[in-house]
Amino acid sequence: MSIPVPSGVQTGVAAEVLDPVAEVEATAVRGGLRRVRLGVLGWLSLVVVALAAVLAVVGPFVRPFDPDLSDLSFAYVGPYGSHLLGFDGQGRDLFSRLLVGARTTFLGAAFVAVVAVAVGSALAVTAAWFGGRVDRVVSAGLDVVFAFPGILLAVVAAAVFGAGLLSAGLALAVAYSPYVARVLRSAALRERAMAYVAALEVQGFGAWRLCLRHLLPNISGLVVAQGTILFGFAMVDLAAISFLGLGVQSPQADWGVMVSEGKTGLLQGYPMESLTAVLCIVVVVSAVSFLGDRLESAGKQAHR
Amino acid sequence: MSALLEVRDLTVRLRVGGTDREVITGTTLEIGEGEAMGLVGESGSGKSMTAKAIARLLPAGARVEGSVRFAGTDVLGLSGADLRRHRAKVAVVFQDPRAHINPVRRIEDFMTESLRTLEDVPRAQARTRAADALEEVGIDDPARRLRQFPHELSGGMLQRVMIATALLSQPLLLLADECTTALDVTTQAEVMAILDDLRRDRGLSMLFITHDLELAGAVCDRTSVMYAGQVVETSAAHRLHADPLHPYSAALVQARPDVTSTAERLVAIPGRPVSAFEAPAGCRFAPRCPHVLDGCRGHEQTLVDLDAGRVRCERAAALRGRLLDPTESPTESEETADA
Amino acid sequence: MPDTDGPVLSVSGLRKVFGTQVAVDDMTFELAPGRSLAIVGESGSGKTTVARMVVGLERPTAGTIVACGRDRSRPARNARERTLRGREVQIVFQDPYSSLDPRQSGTAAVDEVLRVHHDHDAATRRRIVGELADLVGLDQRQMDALPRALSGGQRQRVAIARALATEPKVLILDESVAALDVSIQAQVLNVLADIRDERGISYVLISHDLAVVRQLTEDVLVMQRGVVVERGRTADVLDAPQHAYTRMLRASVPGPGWKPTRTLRRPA
Amino acid sequence: MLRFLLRRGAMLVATLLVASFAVYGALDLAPGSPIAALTGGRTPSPEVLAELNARYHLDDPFLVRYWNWLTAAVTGDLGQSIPLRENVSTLIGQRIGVTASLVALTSLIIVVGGVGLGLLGALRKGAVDTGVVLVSTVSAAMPSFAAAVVLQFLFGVRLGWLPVLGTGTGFADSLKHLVLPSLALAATSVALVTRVTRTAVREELDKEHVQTAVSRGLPWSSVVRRHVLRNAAIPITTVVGLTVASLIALSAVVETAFGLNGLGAYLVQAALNKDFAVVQGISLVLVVAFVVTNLLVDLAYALLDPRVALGSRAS
Repeated sequence: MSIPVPSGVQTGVAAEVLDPVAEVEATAVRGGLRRVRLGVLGWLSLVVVALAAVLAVVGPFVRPFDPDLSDLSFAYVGPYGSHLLGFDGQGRDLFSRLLVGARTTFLGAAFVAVVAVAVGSALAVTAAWFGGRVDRVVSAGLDVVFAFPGILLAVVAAAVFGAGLLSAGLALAVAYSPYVARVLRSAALRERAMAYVAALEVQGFGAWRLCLRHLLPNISGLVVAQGTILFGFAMVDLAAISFLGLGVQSPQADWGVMVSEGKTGLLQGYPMESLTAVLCIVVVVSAVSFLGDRLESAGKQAHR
Repeated sequence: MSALLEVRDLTVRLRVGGTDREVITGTTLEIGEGEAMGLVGESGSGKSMTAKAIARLLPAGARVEGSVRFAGTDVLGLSGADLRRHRAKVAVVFQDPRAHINPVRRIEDFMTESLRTLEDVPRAQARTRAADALEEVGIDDPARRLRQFPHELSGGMLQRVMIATALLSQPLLLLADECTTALDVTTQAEVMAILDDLRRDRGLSMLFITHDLELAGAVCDRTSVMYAGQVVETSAAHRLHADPLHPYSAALVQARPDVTSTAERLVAIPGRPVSAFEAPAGCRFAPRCPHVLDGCRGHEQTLVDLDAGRVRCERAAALRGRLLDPTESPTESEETADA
Repeated sequence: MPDTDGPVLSVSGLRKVFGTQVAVDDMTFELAPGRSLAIVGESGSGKTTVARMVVGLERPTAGTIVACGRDRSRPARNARERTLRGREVQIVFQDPYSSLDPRQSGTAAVDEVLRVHHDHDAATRRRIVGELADLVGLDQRQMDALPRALSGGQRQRVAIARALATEPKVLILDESVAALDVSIQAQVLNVLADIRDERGISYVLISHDLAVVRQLTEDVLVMQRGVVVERGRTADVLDAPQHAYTRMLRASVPGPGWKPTRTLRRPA
Repeated sequence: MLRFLLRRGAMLVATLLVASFAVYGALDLAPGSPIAALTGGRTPSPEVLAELNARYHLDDPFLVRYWNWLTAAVTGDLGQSIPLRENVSTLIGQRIGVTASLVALTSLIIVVGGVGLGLLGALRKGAVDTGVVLVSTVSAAMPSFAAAVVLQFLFGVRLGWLPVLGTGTGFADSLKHLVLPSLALAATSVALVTRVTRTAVREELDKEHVQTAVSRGLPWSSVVRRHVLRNAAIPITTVVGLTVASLIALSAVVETAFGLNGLGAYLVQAALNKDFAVVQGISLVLVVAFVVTNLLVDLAYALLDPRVALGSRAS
């Protein structure tokens, strides 16, 4: 239900918008994604993420050694010849395992982010567009799902479907959806309340056309930002789940699994496997979250 | 009348996205004790920034040149406790009271805060004074209002709270920045009347900022008109409407429809109002001026005395008395493309 | 097609209730082709709710709205009916900054409306876009710019052009010039007068500004708390208001010789 | 206010009902019979099978079993762990203390560290602020398991200052065993709270009502205390509460990493062993804790912001 806005209030807001200085600032950020200023750190982050993405695809083909070939006589041996980082506790080539491990970490997180954002934005736009009862039902449903933290849902999923990347990924996607949906719902509600949407409704435009061609594109900056932020969260949570033994299963090479497997060595004074895997995760996650923050603040400003 | 406030050649630049944007250029005005001065202009004219500069409320990174003297002290040089004392003597009533009053504190807290903090007035006494002040601005049941939160009051009511609060600290100058723009017309008339009465009772000076020439004319002694960061005219308020000195003032008068008659066609000013940093060289109004000559564009115009007023137009003397003459008004020229 | 002599818009017994609050009560009026009607009132008077019901953004609690002989009191049942209604009544809102899709140029916005409503080929659409741009006084460059590159007045002209693209018989102006600077407001008011002369369109002007009402309309309704308290020719009502509320409204307008007074109290 | 409480209370109960149903139902539908776990994979004789089915009520219809489980859960009986042949409530009772102290200690670190650093960064611009941003950026990128590994290596293996595994005995020793786990669990959250605090205070500093307070000549310290901090407390409290709520589930990771005998680590073990009664029981406890914490956050929000009582929740 919409309440008529007193015209006097609108005059005040409009007069403020008309302020030329405010206008200059507003035009500098309107348009969202195209005008995000990255800066040195931003570009660095972009390079890191791009590198990780390339590795996720070609990692298994460029690795110097077989990541699964174990020779116990090399267990915990440090950098040696062309084995740049040496060997893990089972005598497997560490560098090769890191290269191959990028795949599950990166693609798994991408899967979670894409599914969560797709589901979340569909729910958000639906709730915002129809409002009223639809909005209340969607919001109540989201509240229930919200009661399940991602990790808990993943543990339950592992118990039900068995441990594995797919069940962990699905569990996280479900657990993240309410977060995306909440953020995007309020953005979509603001957009829904814009006069241009009402004007196009009066033109006789249908809901599909309005949502897909006008409303959604105008919140796309935030959608991408949310996707990026969730991608970072998903990398962390998936690695954590694998670390717990409920995600990717040993002996498959995966950064989370490697942190966990390397712990025995770490406590005995051979930290190479755990720490290199931790370093990979931390670097890529920082890069992703840095980009996400930049996109989000640009998107939010564009949305004032 | 000795001048309480003197603003000389005030220039303000703000940093926006890494570049300096000039928003006020060489503004000059003075307000005598007990005098009400109107400051009229369209958006971007720099009228609000002038008020902010006087109260020293400019955003961080603003660069200010020129001088502002208030009651004999140089305002731009103040800092620390002296600056706070200056601010306490200059009360500001802002346009949007809802944004300008802390939403999570009660009306009483808002009203008595400066009394209790700056003057150590005991709580009970401060409350009584606040209640009296509310009654003066025509608010019924002040005791209940004092216990309420801002969101429980209407916009007109909040603006009256704002005015009552401004007067509580016994300032010497009132800066009213579009303080009735967001209100309904009947509420505006009432709030204006309250402001006008109380100001006269106390012999308070006022700088009244508005886009409404007629409203300024009704409550002010003199009015200054700003365009693109400059004062282009200062005249007696009642005269500005009937006998403007500057072509821009005249254009403002004519562009506004009249409630008592229907014009065949409004005399629109082509183009749009610009800010100081977008303004052309030479006379800033030249691109929109119906009386422009080639000479106007050549050099900056200066503010000169003319017929008991002041005007920034070298043709003002030549155009005396003809600006509002319908036979003199040039036909509406094609709107020039905006920059 | 409905007959052309009858009213283009007729509203009777219109009522809207939000929760327990009656926003509009028993509103009745007719609008003849080419005439302009003002609905004036202050915030909370219900004037904007009337506009929103007429264009179909709000569903009336009771009463009927008939435009061009077709009833529009209930939501459109299908896409065809929706677009047909779009060719009868259009609206221009107050805020020029939110009334355009920030990702769409004026040309694209008008073109999209034309594509939804008609089967014109690209050349015809281009011609119509050009005609509408001329009508509202925008050049090609301005029409092709994104809204953020335009000033408030130019945006409002784009919004008017977009509304006219369906060739409506009635245009609702919901405080459409209220947020504009004085000099820009005059330009847009002149453009609106020109459009009416050229197209014979009817206006419903929702406004709190009596001077603008006087300039643009022949008839006026005065609303207070959801009820019409006075109606008549605009000149008559403004020169000799009968109802106490209208008198108070009129007395609140600043002008030469005007002094604000505290004695103004809302009639109970 | 009372209506607000009632509405929130009703929502809480509804959420818990649906959540408990989901937890119970999902695990009930899981493939694999608990009998297999009991008999170690051998096919039991029909008599034994019938006797086990009867003892664990495995033959009742699903809704009946759910109802029985739920009503028992309300009275504190969460059923039997089939593989361990022990009462789930007892098992939970033995471990909940470790998790609770871990979460409590971590919350303390988050509040003191996060809010403190955030205020410092917001109010002291320049070098101090840059330092705060730097610290929070580094710690934000440290997922708890990564932080666990790094801390274990640094303070346990290299420096030998603190124990890296186990729960410890006695108060002082237990506390000592909790230091590294709390730090590991707090790493990301401290960064989050720092950033939100800093942003909230900065945003509040830019508000128009703060400008009003300044324009009245009030001393800066009083403007900051009475207007900036008071108003920024609303978003800060919210984010601290939500962060603490999220720790409850995240504790599983840290407990596993440090070999702590807590609920989370036990939940993970139960999930791997398909000990469904335990998974159901602990999940329920964690969901209740999470939902109740969220409710408390909402209550705090309503208390801090007078506009909420009217139902208009300002965002």
